[in-house]
Amino acid sequence: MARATTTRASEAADATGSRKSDNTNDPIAALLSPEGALTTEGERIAAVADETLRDLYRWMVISRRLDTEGLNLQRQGELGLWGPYTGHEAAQVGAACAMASTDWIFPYYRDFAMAVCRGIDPGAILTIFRGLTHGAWNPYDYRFGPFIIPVGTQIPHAVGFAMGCALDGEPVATLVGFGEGATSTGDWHEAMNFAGVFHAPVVFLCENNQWAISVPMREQVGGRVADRAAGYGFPGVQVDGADVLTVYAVVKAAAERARNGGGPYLVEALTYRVGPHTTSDDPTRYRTKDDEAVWRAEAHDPLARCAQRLRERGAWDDEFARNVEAEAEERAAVMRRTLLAATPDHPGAVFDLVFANPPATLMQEKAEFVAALESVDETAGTEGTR
Amino acid sequence: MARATTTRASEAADATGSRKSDNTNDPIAALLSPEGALTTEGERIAAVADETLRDLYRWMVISRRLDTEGLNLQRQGELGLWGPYTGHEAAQVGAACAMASTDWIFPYYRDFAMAVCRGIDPGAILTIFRGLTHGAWNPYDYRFGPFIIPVGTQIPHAVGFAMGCALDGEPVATLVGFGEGATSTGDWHEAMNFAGVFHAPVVFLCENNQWAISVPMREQVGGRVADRAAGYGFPGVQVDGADVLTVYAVVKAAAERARNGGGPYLVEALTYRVGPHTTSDDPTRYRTKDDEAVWRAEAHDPLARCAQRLRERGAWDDEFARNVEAEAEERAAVMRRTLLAATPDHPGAVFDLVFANPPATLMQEKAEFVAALESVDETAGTEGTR
Amino acid sequence: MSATSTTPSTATEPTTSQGTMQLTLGKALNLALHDALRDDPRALIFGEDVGRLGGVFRVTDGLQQEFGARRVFDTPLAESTIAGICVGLAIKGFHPVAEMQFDAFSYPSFQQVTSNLAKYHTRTGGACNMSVVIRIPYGGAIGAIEQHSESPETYYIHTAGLKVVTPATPADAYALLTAAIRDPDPVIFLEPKARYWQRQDVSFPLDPLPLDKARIAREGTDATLIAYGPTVQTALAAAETAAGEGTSLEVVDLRSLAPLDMETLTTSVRKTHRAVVLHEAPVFMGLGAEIAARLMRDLFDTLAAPVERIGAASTPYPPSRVEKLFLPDVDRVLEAVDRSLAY
Amino acid sequence: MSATSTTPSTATEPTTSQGTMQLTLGKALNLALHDALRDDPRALIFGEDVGRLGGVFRVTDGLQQEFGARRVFDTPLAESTIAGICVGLAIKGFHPVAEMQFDAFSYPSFQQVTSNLAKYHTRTGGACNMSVVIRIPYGGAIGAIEQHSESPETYYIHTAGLKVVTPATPADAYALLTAAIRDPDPVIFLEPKARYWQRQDVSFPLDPLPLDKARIAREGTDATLIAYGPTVQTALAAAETAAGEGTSLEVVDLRSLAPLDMETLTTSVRKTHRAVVLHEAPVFMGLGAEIAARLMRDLFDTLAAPVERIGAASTPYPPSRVEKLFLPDVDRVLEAVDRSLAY
Ligand SMILES: Cc1ncc(C[n+]2csc(CCOP(=O)(O)OP(=O)(O)O)c2C)c(N)n1
Ligand SMILES: Cc1ncc(C[n+]2csc(CCOP(=O)(O)OP(=O)(O)O)c2C)c(N)n1
Ligand SMILES: [Mg+2]
Ligand SMILES: [Mg+2]
Repeated sequence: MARATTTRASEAADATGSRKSDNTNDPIAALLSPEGALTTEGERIAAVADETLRDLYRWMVISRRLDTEGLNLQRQGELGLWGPYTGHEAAQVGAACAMASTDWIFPYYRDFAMAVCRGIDPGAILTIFRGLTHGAWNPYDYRFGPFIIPVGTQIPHAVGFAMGCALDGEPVATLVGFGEGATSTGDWHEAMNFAGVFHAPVVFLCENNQWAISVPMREQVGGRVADRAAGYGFPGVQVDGADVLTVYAVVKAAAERARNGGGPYLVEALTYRVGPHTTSDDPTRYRTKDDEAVWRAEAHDPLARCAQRLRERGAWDDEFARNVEAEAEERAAVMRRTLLAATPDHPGAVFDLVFANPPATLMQEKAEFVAALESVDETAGTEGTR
Repeated sequence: MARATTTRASEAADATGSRKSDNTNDPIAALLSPEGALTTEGERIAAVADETLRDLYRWMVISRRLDTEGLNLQRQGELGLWGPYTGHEAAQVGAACAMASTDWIFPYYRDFAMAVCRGIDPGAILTIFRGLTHGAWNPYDYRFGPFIIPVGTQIPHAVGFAMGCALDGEPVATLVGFGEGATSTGDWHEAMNFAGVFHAPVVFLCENNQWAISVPMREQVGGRVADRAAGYGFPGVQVDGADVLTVYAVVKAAAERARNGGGPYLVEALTYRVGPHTTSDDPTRYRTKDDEAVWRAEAHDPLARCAQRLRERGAWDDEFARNVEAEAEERAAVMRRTLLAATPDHPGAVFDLVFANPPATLMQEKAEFVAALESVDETAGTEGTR
Repeated sequence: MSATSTTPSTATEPTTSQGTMQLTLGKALNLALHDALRDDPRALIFGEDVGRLGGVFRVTDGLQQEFGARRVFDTPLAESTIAGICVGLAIKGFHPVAEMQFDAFSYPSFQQVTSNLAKYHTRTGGACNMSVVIRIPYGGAIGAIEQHSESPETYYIHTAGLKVVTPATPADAYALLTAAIRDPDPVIFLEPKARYWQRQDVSFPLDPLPLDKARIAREGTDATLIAYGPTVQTALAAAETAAGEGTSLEVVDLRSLAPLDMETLTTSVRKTHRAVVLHEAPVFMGLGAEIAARLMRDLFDTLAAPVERIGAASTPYPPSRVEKLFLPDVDRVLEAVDRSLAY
Repeated sequence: MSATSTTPSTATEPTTSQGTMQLTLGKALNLALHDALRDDPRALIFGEDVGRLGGVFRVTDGLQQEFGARRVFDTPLAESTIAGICVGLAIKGFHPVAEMQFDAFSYPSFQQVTSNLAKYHTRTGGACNMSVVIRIPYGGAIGAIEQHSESPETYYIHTAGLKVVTPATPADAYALLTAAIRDPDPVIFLEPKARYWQRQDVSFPLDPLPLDKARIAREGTDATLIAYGPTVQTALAAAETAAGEGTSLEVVDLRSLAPLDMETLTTSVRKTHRAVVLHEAPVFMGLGAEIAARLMRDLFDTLAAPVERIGAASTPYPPSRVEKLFLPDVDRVLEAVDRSLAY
């Protein structure tokens, strides 16, 4: 967006005589049915090619397979922790693929499929969950920020980055992912308000999977997430987060809008966390198999939903499906191999990463640390540790 | 309210088949014109007696006079700081008087008039601004919390207190005051959401005076404050904050609603900070006299507006006005006398106030502190400090 | 993302404290909470996932079932307001016991804790007691991802108006938490999460402990190891090894981090002339600094060697595969003792 | 509520740095910001009231007028996100200089600073530089109401990943702030607000200072006073008084609080054998603790007396009418020196 950030959203609104923003005139909302799915007319306007939809399907199948592999690896003791994202494929793949390659994405910890769509090596990402590193990729290489653990805190980063893009006059949109639990944090609100005030080119993507560990959505969110955007002076929609086409079309339009100086946009993708919060979690303590069954059904399964759409378009064939499965299988195997082949950095690297311009005292501390390690190693060579 | 807090607002909403809350069916909003003033019909329904309105006027005149006296005292060097609230009289007096005496109020630092309406000795309050103490009244004596300086942080206190009232099954409403700047803080949002989720009996009063020190409302608030309530599942209204009758009627109805288990309510009172942020501030650096003139005009002056309403009702007479002026004058004089007569606590009291159950080490520290002071005093008596 | 690896199995364990029971530290905390809810109608427990789930470490396991969702409830994901409602509920006369899910997730509540919770008693002229307990699982060595292994004690103990304690054993866990809940002042209760599964026989009834007293965990004569929370066990193991080598180490378990029980410390070091402080927090501005400074002040002529400090480096907490290299362990303790003895 | 009593008058002062100028510390900071905006197109300044108003202490006075509202702008009242956008803007290659209006109002940003700003370089394998300066006016003695007089340095210096500096003179204010803005890492820049009006002749051009070095503010032989920020002037005044009484005190101005320049400190104390640390923060877990512990370690046999520490009591900051009694002053310093010399 080539606008100055100092064009405040609210000034713009003032100029048109109205401060209150709502969705009435939002062309993106107009693409959707009351249930938040693309209407036939919406689908026509969005004009997503069959090839694109097949590619979205392909990424979702790959993502699902990698998720299963992550779970396997954790069960086999190769990972300390795994946070399954099955159920989120449409939201993550749809959103990540909708962003232009020049756009940026700031993910939250569960956005593994987004990272994969962005081309980050899944085996490398897993080194984080193996405890080898805190940061497995260079954000500039993929225009993809690091996974952020403290819930909600990546949202101000995304808004700041987007403000920077606007300042630089670059037509770049920034997407930020977060769960519905994150909407309860102060940072979420502050960042939404900054985005409204500074008219920042950000797309907020709430992956509302209805659970924050054991806390259900109704005990987490007073009101409805999508409704909150209006209070910040920009539009928000709730979409069917199991329909990759809808997510893709809406996020693509929102990103375009942001790039063109239209300001922020909130997309709440209603999905479901089909698995446990992480492998440390035990959902039987707080929800029933019946609860889960509803959301495991085909009607809510992103892959089944997309296959259905492809069939309806006549863009489905069995060979395509087989190829996609085979590719997913191959990628899972590569991911496993990459992970298991990853060697840890020298522990002394911990010191090197703290600063770009480390003070001498820290390098001194490193030297002492390394010397102590080496003396232990020597001792260990002869008589074992004391 | 005798309801359990565990009746979550959203569960209740689920039961009625709708999660989205808006003002369409809000009987309080129905009392107001589009500009946020009580309509004639609204005035009839609110049924505020002439005597009550006269009393509101009386408190506003007193408040205005005390504000002037605070400013004088600061200029004369008797106070370190003064934060004028002229322009806020209708919001503060209207809201404070609308709350039942059994209700609680959690103020922000500018809510001096509320404190006065609650019966707190104004001269005692001033000892805070003279630097004699951090806390000048017992909150239990007045059901009135301390002034809170870190912006927005009193809002979670109010929500917690209200949750406690609900847990205890007491029909008590809690009012919390804050500026529009406070709505930008994370705490404001988190507390609004808690109130929505726990259906807490709180009335949120935003005294939107259009400035946060030098930052104007349009650079502070993306969207509109009152519109945000809907996103938390409860109603909000913007009211004409210069009209004490409107504020009184709306807050009274909102408090009643809360006491009856209706849950939280947001009132945004549009007012103006006629003076500087504090006596340290210099508004000429960021707004013009013309800006101010609009809001200094009778149309926005709470006292003039109330006098006008009284005249319209035939409830105004000159003797009443004279008596009120005289009372205000007398109270200002008493406030000054009380302040100037206030003696500081022994500095050692600082140690006594930290804990209800102080550890021995702290009392030991106090003893050393007091001993050191005394030895200095003795030295001072003979030869002055070194 | 929560990184609770194995969770202490509590299903088959008793739900009430009586007689002598073998308890994990996590279970002892659970019983203390249970007994507080039973004995004190004003006690409340809340936080993220403390209800149905019973907490990611199961410390609140079964409490919502037994005492109901009015007294034990989940909150939205908002630590600042979790601390904020503690203030409001305390004013209303409740005794809130709030949980921060992990150490680093207490940071969003920093303003509420520092500027309000710690100062509200002063700000109300002593009228409002802040009878609040904030429970924080802390420390590393659990193989977790970022932000789940921090030792935030410095931030809290430097803040006047807070009492800060941490138990090292199941019995202390019960007795200190009971005392913290009964105390009229705000207590930051740091739980050594890597020790949740540590077991001990505990006999009930068990009196609450004072909130400002250390204990001698092992007697010795040659040097004093000063530890707290997760490092007490490390210190005891080091003392055991040293004993085999003919060195007699005394171990002090601080229990209270703010205030410090200097009497116990100086009595010990007056006897041993040497001290080693160990904690997981960074050495730089860790509690070892304060202890060293005070021992120097109080025992300048008695100390035979500088107080040794063992703690983390001046780096963010490292990835879990190498965390052991950054944590205090028996070898590092014994090397420090050697340095001290050789001084 | 802001408590800026008198504000440094800058209207008639020059707006650009050249030749020799008599400057207040506040004006020197203003010039450093001015020159950074002029010389570095990526520098940005933002915070509450830094634009039209020029900051409640006028440190950003005139900058928005000169450099425009794109580079110098006001934000909503939300410190957590002020720090949060610093991270995002730094990733985008900007050099944000953010202001927290007062010490205690930096606490809402604690999570962003501790868990993100300080760890982002590590978390991105060194790819993302956090070239961010967070300016925080700190310290007391300005007659303010609650929350406007805190000394939060312990919280920041204990957090690995941050550099923390504080100037004591106008020249240092300019040179340290310039260095902080040019540094690729996050710097917490603590401004001694009670000294904003202190004047000094400053000659330009002035080179940036290293961010990790202390300076000898006055040479002496009998004891070393270790001070920083607001207490340097107190230390110098004490040294002056002591000189009149025949005692020669050396004064070290730390400039950098993290890391500590131990070389300068040990060189000084090796000469004087005695040290007194003074700061406004509470003694308990104040920087004096770390300094004392390190001096003991490095100079155990050289120290002739325990390191003396002067700082605040273990209470919230007192009401302003009595604040002087709680702050380090010449008398307390000299008493500490006497104790040290008499030891
Ligand atoms: C500030 C903070 N508090 C608590 C946690 C612990 N925690 C990790 S994930 C999580 C739930 C998040 O739920 P949501 O935002 O809905 O995302 P989801 O995990 O469901 O995808 C919690 C409480 C955390 N990481 N950060
Ligand atoms: C957390 C925090 N940040 C900054 C400040 C400094 N400050 C005091 S009042 C104020 C403006 C508040 O504006 P608003 O909430 O609109 O209330 P008003 O003063 O206009 O009544 C600011 C920035 C503060 N007290 N607390
Ligand atoms: Mg979720
Ligand atoms: Mg305001």
